[in-house]
Amino acid sequence: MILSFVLGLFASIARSELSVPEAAAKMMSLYLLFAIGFKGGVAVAGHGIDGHLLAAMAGGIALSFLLPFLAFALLRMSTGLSALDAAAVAAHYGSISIVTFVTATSVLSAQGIASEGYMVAVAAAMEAPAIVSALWLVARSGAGVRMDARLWHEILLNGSIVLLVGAFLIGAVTGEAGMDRISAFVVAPFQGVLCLFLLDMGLVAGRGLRDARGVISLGAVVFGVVMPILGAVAGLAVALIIGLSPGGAALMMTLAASASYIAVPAAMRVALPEANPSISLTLSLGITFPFNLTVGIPTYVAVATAIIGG
Amino acid sequence: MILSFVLGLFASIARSELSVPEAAAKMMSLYLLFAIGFKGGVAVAGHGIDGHLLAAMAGGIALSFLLPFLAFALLRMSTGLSALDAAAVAAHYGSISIVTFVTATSVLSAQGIASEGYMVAVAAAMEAPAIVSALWLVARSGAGVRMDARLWHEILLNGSIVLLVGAFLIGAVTGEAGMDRISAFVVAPFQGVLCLFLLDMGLVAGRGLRDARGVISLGAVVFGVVMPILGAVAGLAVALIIGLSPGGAALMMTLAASASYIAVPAAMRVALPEANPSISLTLSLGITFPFNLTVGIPTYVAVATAIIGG
Amino acid sequence: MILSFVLGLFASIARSELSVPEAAAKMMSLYLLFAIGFKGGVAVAGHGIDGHLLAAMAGGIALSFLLPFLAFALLRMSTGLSALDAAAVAAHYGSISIVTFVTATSVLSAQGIASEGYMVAVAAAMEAPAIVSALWLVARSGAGVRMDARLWHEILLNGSIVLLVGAFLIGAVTGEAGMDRISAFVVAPFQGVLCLFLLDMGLVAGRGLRDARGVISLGAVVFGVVMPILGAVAGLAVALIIGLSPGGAALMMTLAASASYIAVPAAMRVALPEANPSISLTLSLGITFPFNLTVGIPTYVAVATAIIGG
Amino acid sequence: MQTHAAKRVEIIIEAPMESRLTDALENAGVTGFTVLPVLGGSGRSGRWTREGQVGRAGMVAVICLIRPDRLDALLDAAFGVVERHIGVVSVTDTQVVRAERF
Amino acid sequence: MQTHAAKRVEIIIEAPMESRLTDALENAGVTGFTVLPVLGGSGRSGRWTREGQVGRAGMVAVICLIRPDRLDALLDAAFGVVERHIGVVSVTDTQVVRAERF
Amino acid sequence: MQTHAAKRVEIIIEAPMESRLTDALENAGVTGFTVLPVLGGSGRSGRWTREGQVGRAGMVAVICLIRPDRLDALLDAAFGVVERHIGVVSVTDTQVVRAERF
Ligand SMILES: Nc1ncnc2c1ncn2[C@@H]1O[C@H](COP(=O)(O)O)[C@@H](O)[C@H]1O
Ligand SMILES: Nc1ncnc2c1ncn2[C@@H]1O[C@H](COP(=O)(O)O)[C@@H](O)[C@H]1O
Ligand SMILES: Nc1ncnc2c1ncn2[C@@H]1O[C@H](COP(=O)(O)O)[C@@H](O)[C@H]1O
Ligand code: NA
Ligand code: NA
Ligand code: NA
Repeated sequence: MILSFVLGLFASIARSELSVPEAAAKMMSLYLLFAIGFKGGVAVAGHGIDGHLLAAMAGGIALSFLLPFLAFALLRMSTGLSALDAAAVAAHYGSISIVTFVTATSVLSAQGIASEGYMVAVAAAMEAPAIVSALWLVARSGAGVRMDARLWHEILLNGSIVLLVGAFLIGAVTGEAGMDRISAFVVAPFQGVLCLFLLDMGLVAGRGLRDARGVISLGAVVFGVVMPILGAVAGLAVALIIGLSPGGAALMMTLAASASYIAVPAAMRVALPEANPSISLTLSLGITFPFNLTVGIPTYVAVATAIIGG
Repeated sequence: MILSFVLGLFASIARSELSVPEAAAKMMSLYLLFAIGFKGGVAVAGHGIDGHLLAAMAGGIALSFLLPFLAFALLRMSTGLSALDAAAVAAHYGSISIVTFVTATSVLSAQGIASEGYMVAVAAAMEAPAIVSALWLVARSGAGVRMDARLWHEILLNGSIVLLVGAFLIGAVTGEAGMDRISAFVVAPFQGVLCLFLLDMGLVAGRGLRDARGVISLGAVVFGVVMPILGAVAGLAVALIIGLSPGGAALMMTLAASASYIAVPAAMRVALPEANPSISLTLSLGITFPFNLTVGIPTYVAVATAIIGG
Repeated sequence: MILSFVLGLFASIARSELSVPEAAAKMMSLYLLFAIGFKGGVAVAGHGIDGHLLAAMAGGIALSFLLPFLAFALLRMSTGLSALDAAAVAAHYGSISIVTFVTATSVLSAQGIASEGYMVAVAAAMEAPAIVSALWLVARSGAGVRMDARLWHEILLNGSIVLLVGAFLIGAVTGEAGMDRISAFVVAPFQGVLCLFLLDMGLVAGRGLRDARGVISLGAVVFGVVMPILGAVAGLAVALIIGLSPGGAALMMTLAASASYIAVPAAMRVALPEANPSISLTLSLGITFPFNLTVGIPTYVAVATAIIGG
Repeated sequence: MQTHAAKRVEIIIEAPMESRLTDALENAGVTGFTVLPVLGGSGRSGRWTREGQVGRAGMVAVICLIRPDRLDALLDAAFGVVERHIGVVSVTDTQVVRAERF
Repeated sequence: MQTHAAKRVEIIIEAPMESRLTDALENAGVTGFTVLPVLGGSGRSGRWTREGQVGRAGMVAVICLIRPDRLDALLDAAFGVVERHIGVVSVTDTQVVRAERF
Repeated sequence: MQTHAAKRVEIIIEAPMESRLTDALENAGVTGFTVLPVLGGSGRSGRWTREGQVGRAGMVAVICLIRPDRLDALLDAAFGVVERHIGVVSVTDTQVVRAERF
């Protein structure tokens, strides 16, 4: 799985013309969102909603609100980024990457570690709050923010949130019966589609890295590795407070450690058009995403199981 | 399954930017056509062609020829549509929607009700005749019709007919042996692909509904619900005359009740360019398709099994 | 399987507007490359690399280098093609068609005949050498060749080579454990995806044939059938020298008999822009590909098992 | 670099009419054209988009570069096809290199 | 064939701004436009391509044909949206048939 | 609204040549361009379409807006690449807003 990503990364850094069509990449991401949401919903239907759901949602939202402040402070200290660019990057790091999350769930299931089905809903809830914090940081620094009801609407009903939550609800409503009918679709080929999708992500990340030499300072690269670690620590703290299972804690760490590369970039283009999009994307997709995939997730899982106990 | 459609409908009415790429939607529809045609062919290879095949084809073709007259009369009575627009809509309702048909087959198989494999061929045969009737209605009313050999060729060899019939023949030739080799492809993921495709149909239908406020009168909306019911009744009558099984009768009802949204719209654009395409599409995709999916199909199945007996 | 191809061929010759979106066709080809490469790698991981790997690679590369000379001579004798066009066609026939290879592997596995997993790597190695020979033939005839380091880089790291070799390595590294996790993706739906892909190939080939009436002389058509037979004989000779299994020999024959229609065409457009691309493509895709699919592969398998023994 | 006066004709037309238009162009002796995909648009018949569509819905843009003296033949041929249909036709003065190709 | 002077406005804009632009156009009374997909490009903010992307990354090209006297209203409306954004706007003299449509 | 004279260069070229063309443009100092997909077309080398294709078949359209005084440098650079290849190049007078960007 990780190897697919590495293959993609290699191919694009070696300037191979291997590429996945945009429509195919979107289709795979729709499939992954649908499958992961549905499976989360079925799990909730099976085990019932334990009392921790609301606490986990609240914890996730709090993380998404607060992590941008940490990211912003780090960036302003360690890089020469303007307040505007730093805030845009901070929004990405407060929000989450759903592919990183999906990869973590599949690492967990490969190791036979259970996790709370509702973590899918927590993931959806963590997409947007970071944007508020980032815009507040920008507004405070005096720059113009283009934020209106319409953009809120776009953010809260963005495709991945709607599909994830919708599939979650469908899974929760149809439960095991629904799962029986479509498990050949959402379970069996899941790993394989994820492989191909990570191959594509590797291609995109590699291209970003290649094009971004010069845009990114050393300080920024360090940030791209340190920030997920700090995020994971914060995520672990929240998980311990809430009392999540080891699997759930590993997922919460992963969410906090991951950085958005779909929803937040589009929102930033509308709200902060003067921020340079390639800085955020290179950091989130070129540094933090590979870091989480290769080093991060295994570590988060190991730490979570070690601390909370199998 | 229906829930996926509802999710799509909700997402697009709520103006979420969730969307399925055109290429992905086309791919899924190719898959569904291939799979349903192939399965129909294998069923025929297994059970042999009973004497009813020709009767069913003839019955389906007759329905497709005649239903447009009913639809046209209803529309002229209950709406203010011009003869041209009414005829264009009528062509849609005489023809069939293959997705509605596919959904009905999957509802049947979920309930363990068998049906005649050759109904796939009947579906293919019912696509085109309605166009003739509609054009005759227009020509009679004196308007100019652009109908030539080339358009006939396009209609009779349109993509879905060719793929459906071709896959049916392949299935009939290879039989169970062929099925064994590709059942992991045409059977296992079928339900799941159908879910995602219905999600997309919900998105498209919702968008149509949203854009069509104002275009569609109340009378037209009523037509969009009443016409499939009348069509289903006609389909049931034909099924009884022919002596189809309960499953086959439910499918015949579904075919008669459904309205085209792919083949006929393209043909109408060429033959009747002055007809307003959004009226037909909104009715067929925005009203009748959701009606059939949610209320219609379960009712048709229930009625067919009740009358013909399990 | 073959029937799907025939269906596509029929549909496009009958000018049906059935068509597969470009993105979907690319996605299916990525899937097939990934799956076949991965399976080859897993097979190598299972059985170990026997001493024949290097010999088979060398044999394949030699075939790819030498077959263009044969093709060039035949073309110059039997057709009125210019040296430039003849060399461009020759490059296609020295190189390989991966879909033909994939189809052959699936025919073998349907008949329960084992083959060497590393034949996938041999296939990858045979893509490029023919281009060198063809360019040498052109340069010798005095025409201008646009060949630079960049084009070499593009050829050697072209998408299908990178994906095939990459997936092969991933398969070799993860072995059976990896296979267990994604076999529902790379094994189960393989035949079905291949069917749909061959349908698309049939559409493309049929369109090519239709458009190419007049471009192609009778001599060229004969070449398109004779050349794969000669190639297969050469491939058999090499397989006997190396001592491949019957399955491996059938694959080597298939590789030698097949003609490129992806990698070489793009390379020729850059290196030999004055060569007429539709001659090569019509021969390779419209004549040789269908010939191999329908008559060739079954014959190669039969001959290889007859001579080498089951 | 030497350039030559030409016309750039851009025809935005419904996808089901594409092959009829290009055949009419070829019959009128216009053998050079390029077809671009269209994502969506808006006009008197409302707004539309291609997303998620399955049929041959939507429109395409056909671009022809031609010698000025052949413009009328082209427009007549094109107009015979598009006349009763939705869509737009525009003609722009332009310059081409390699005039012998047009 | 009778043609009429018009303007062809081509606006290349970020995809997330598309709906804002088209709404602004419609508010300014411009109801005819066509949206073309864009594969990639290069500008002051670097090179980009759409391959393999998942989000609403990338740009689109919006083409409007309008009567010359309505150009200023269109440009004002469009500029209100694109002003702070990356992208380009160009205006070309052109001729249209069926002037009553514009 | 204030606009400035510019040239719109449209180059329709085989997809395998795209990166060579854009690199040549960048070497000639042209850093702004947009690449549009092409569905199909027709020319002296016959008719083609992209449907169902797998390789890097087909063509793309590259659009550059530039200041008139830089046109020759651009055409020289582009021509070095496209010279031996199929495809077309056209240059149209246009107006741009925000001239400082070009
Ligand atoms: N003024 C215009 N400028 C650009 N494209 C237009 C214009 N008017 C119409 N179109 C295109 O032509 C299609 C049909 O237009 P109409 O015939 O006005 O409904 C629209 O959906 C647009 O894609
Ligand atoms: N001179 C130009 N000609 C054509 N397209 C351009 C030009 N400049 C910018 N673009 C397009 O606009 C996008 C953003 O440009 P910029 O605002 O310069 O970063 C680029 O990626 C191109 O797609
Ligand atoms: N006159 C033209 N107008 C527009 N596009 C053209 C023209 N001539 C050629 N093309 C495009 O360039 C490609 C190659 O043309 P050619 O070099 O004439 O074979 C064609 O397939 C078209 O896409
Ligand atoms: Na985060
Ligand atoms: Na009907
Ligand atoms: Na060969």
